[in-house]
Amino acid sequence: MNHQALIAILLLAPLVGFLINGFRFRSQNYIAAGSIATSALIISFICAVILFFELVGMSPESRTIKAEFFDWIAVGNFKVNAGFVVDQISSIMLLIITGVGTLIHLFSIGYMHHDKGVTKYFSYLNFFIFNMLILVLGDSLLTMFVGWEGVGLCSYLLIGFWFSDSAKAAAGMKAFITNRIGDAAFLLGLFILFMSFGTLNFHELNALAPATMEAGWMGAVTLGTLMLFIGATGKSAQIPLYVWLPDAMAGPTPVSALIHAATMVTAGVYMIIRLNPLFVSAPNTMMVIAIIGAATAVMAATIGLTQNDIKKVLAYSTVSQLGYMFLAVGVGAFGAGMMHLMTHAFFKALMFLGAGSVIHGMVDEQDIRKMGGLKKYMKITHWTFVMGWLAIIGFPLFSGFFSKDEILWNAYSSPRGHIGLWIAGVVGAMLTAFYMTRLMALTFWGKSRVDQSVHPHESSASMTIPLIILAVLAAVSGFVGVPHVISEYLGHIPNFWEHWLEPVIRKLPEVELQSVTHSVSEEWTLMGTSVVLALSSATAAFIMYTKKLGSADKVANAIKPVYDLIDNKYYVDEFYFGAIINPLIAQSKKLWYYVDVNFIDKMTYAVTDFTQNTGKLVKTLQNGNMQQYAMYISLGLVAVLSFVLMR
Amino acid sequence: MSMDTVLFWFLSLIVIVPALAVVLLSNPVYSALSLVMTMVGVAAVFATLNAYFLAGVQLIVYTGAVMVLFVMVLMLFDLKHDLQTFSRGKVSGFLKIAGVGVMAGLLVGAISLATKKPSLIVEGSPLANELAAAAASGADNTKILAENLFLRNMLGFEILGVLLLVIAVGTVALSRSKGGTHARD
Amino acid sequence: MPLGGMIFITIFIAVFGTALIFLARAIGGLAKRTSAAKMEIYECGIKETEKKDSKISVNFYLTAILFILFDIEIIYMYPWALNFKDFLKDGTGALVFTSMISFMVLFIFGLWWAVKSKALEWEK
Amino acid sequence: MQEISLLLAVGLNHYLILSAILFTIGLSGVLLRRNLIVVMMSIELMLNAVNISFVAFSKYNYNPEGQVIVFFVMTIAAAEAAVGLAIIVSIFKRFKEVNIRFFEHLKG
Amino acid sequence: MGNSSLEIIINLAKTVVVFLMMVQAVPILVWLERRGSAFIQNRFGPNRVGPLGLVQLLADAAKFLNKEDFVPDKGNRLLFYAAPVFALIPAAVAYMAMPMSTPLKIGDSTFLIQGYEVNVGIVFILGISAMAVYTMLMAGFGSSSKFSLMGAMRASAQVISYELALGLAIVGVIMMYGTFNLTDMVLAQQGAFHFSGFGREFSLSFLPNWGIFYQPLGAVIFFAAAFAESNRLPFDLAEGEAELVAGFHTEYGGFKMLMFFIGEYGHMMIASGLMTTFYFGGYGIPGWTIAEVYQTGVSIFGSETGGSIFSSVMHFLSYNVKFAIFLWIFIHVRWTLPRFRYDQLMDLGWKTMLPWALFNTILTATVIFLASQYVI
Repeated sequence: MNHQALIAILLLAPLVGFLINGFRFRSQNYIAAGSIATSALIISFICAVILFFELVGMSPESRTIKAEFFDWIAVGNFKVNAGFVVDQISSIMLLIITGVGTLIHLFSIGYMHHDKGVTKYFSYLNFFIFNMLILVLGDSLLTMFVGWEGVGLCSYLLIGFWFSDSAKAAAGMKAFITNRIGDAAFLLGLFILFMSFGTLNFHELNALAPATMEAGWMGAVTLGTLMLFIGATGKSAQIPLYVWLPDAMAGPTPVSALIHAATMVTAGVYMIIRLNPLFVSAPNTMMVIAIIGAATAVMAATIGLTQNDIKKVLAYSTVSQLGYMFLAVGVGAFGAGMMHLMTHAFFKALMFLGAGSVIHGMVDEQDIRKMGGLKKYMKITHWTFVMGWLAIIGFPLFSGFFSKDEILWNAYSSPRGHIGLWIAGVVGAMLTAFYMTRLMALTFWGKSRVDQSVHPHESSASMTIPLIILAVLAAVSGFVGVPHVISEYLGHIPNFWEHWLEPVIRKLPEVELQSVTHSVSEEWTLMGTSVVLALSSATAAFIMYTKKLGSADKVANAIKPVYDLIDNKYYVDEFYFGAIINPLIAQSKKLWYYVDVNFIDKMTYAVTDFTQNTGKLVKTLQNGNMQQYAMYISLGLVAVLSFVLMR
Repeated sequence: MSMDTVLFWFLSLIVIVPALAVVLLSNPVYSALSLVMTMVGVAAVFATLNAYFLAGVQLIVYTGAVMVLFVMVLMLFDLKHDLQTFSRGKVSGFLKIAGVGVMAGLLVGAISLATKKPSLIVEGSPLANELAAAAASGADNTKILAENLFLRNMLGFEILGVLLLVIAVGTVALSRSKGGTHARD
Repeated sequence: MPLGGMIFITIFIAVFGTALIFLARAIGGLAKRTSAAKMEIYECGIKETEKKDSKISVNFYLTAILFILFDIEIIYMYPWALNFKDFLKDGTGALVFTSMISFMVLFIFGLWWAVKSKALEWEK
Repeated sequence: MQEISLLLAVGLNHYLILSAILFTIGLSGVLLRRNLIVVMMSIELMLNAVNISFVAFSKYNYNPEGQVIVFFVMTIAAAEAAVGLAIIVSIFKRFKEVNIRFFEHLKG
Repeated sequence: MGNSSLEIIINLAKTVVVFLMMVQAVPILVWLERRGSAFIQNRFGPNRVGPLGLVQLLADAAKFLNKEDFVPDKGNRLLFYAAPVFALIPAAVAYMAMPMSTPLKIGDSTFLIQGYEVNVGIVFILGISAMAVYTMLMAGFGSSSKFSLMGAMRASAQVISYELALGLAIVGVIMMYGTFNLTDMVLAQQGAFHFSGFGREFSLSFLPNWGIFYQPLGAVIFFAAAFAESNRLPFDLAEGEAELVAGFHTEYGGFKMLMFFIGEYGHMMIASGLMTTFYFGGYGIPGWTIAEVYQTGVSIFGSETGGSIFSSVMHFLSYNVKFAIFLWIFIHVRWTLPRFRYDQLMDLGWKTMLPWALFNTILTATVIFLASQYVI
């Protein structure tokens, strides 16, 4: 099987799945729809695995597989063709997307079986995967942008899946518009890069990236990368444009799992990693990214504390984990960022699906205050959820611990890192541990607050199997990239992750110049403090929410004003509406009234009236009175005569 | 005051006064008869212009045939006199009269202006003399007229023959039609 | 063309006629006895009841129209007849003769058609 | 002097002015009169005016062509009068109406 | 009209004389008619007043004068009065154009023995006689009675139809003599019958060179049409006593009636005058050309003027003899032929007279054409 065919099959399988389901979207046979969609994913997963092993077989330097299908744009010397590249980075992304995707398709068969639009749901899902694959495999920024847009569209379609409910439809719209704003910035970045480098191909761009660091803010690379980063914030829900993610929970839970945990939100991080040489040569952008990443992590974690909807909590935790990834990328630890992306994909997808099965069991009840003590009823969901919880709070030896710790260490140790960033990271970790434990306590442990009408039950096999697989992955995936410090005690497991990414990631130039090298003991102390702090906040949350339920409220009243601020999500939505959206609408209304109604319409009416009046005027000439005609003739004659005489 | 001048002024009187009567008299029969008078006057004017045959033809064709038809039709209709002889309408009326007035002024102006230009044939030229002699001879210039008519304008002559035939057929068909689809009598 | 004589004699007759009439009027007027019956138009036969609009008989004005058309055709013959012998001498006689004959053919056809189409039919 | 010679010597212009006056009278008749037959008569009047100017030109320019045209004009005028009156009669038979305003109904 | 003022006066006086001559002729004709008809119907006729009833005419005239002048109330007064006056004008004006004798040369001025000499004679006479229709229409419309209107219509329709035939007959004459001028025609009819054609000369000494021998058919048509023109008996349906009472002059009485008679007889005189001029050599004396007459006159009176006087008198006499013969034929026909019914009359006009006249014209044209082209 040559590579071209493999990539083609990989790409076309979800597309075919989408088309088949698309044409029979009215049928409610969820088994058929589900099986078509899932089999399409399985095919592309198999191809991804084959490709991965093909890459492994290659020598490290030339680990790239190219496939060009047709010339898309050929204007002058600017040529973009539908070219796809599989190399170290995109192969990992492929595995995550197709792997997690297949599991989520499997899960959603069970989850969506009672829904009328199930076939439509599966066709959207397949279409989403197809777009994500284009985004990831694209060999130029423009092809990536196609995927970028396609993904935005599918997220809109899937969030607003139950569009009959106006709130859900509004959420879909909100997601789409915020993404579009981000995309606009992305496009500007594209133009700037094209203007300065003349090409959009990743390989060429990375090669052209200037070796010297760009000092000022107005440089081409800095501006371009900054714009790209703003596009990334839109897609990956960072500080300015994150507002759409919490509302995106309006969509079905598997959708949130797939799109808002594993794949779409990571697109921004993937883009930065893909263009890391370019970002490296723009230190100021890196600094901005790091700061925003850290800020988002802390801010989202605080909001997570006060949320009562199980999916909202997970949504804010996603935002904060993405903050961590951007923090890693901001300080130059592209490998750590990539690793956290992978581990996060696993345990967050796991938790979302777990929440999905909880909601499924609780007959669409999402408020954690009405849950509790589900441990007894949903054994598998509970234990898989526990795995996810341990991973996310960074319990040692679990995947979350390795990737998060790596990020924190780099935040401190990297030449572009800073102690402040490390402190923010640790605070974020503490908060994450607290609200995750709160979630666990309120839903699974503690007294059952479920009202009589609902009697929760364990989900069917098709939903639990994916949970189990993901739980295993969440637990084990950390060992792929064990930091050197720990690996000595664990029998020298080689850090596969670094070797794998090493040829693609560009080292920070400052590393060579740097005089100070951090000692191993330093690393241990930092690691120790972060773990201890995280575990202590977890136990505190455990105690507050299982033993003494009332204590949470007491604390809330103690810091009333702060609590209200956080509870209302810092009034960001209200601010946006007040400051930007409403004035915009008001202005457009005014414009409509003055320009359209009064000016343009008036002009058109003027023209029509003119013709009508002249018509009426001329009509009187034709009244059949012969003598009048004779008169006109004679007047004409008189005119001609006088003209001739006067001349 | 040679004979011709007196004759011209008298004849122009005979032509113009009945012409005005044609337009002004309210009883159409009277205007028809005054038109006959005008035709006779015009025939006399032709005579003063040495076009004797034309004067005769004018008398026969116009006075003898066309006006008879007019008078006969008028008498057949037994129209005593019109209720409104002139078409009403203040503005259009004024416009018409103004138009006609200005027309008359312009025409007379044009003609008087024309005197400035030399006549087509220079007075003294041999051609003028020869033609003048022929004209002055008082010989009936019908010969020249006939020659011109039959030799040079043969086509016109034949077409007119056809025209007269066509009109004969047309008018007979027209008059014999029952006056449209639902004539009363 | 002795216009002078003509005009003089017409005026003379007009004056002479009107003088006679007024003379007769003056003399005859003495025995004027008017009565309604006498003043009425001389009628005989049945007293006319209501004034039925006179049936406009087509024939009269149709005859007049046909007369005009044929009269003009005759007028065209006059100059031809006048110079026919001279044309013959000039040698163009044949051409003129044929053209007039064709003209006459049209005349005859017109006449024939008028007669055949009963345009000149008078009620018995 | 100029005035007397104007009175005495009868030139081409006198005839042209005579025909112009006749033409104008005819035109005013066409424009002003309501009875269609009188309009037809005024048209005849205009045609006669034209004939006078033709003959005058033919005499003063010694060109017999003028008289031939007058010949033709007469024929056409007679033909036109015949057809016109035939139409008027057929309309009068049908509608008992000779007034020119009536013909506005024929506007269609 | 002559150059000196004396001549002008004489000429004008001459027109008046001719007019009066015409007017005087009417009573004579009336007398002749009444006597003639009586003679035909084997009765006496007016013989009481004066010798042979000649004064009868004066008595009639006086009677007409004191007849009541009557105008129908609904009638159109102006037209009613204008009609009789207008009846005279065309007859008189046309009659004057006919040459009655050779011109009289006294001293240096010559006088024409006729009203005035029109160089397009025939066309002029035709034109003027065409005006006669208006008197009938005016009279008919003036008296505004349906009978007189119908009478006028019929009379004018009849006159019109026969004018066509008249016109065509005249075409033949014009073709023969190649001129419109009546005097030229008379001069052309001098001497013995001679005709050149087909390359040879034909001549018959015993026949005068009159038009009748060249145009016999034309003459007959012309004469018949002339009857219709003047509404003489066979065609006098217009005032056919029986049917339409008195036609268009029903309402007329007294002197106005007399004028109509004058008009009617005027037309009769024109017709007979034209007949003599076209077909019977006008004032020419058969076998005695004008030049010879003039020579004999000179020889008798010795002077030029005497000769011209003699010739004009002699030709005047010959003209009047022919003229009287035709007038008698008019009267004679009136009392012998029955009247035509109207449709017969019109059919005759359109369906027989006109075609025959056309045939006659074509015949003359072809004969003349062949005569000049081929040599037999």
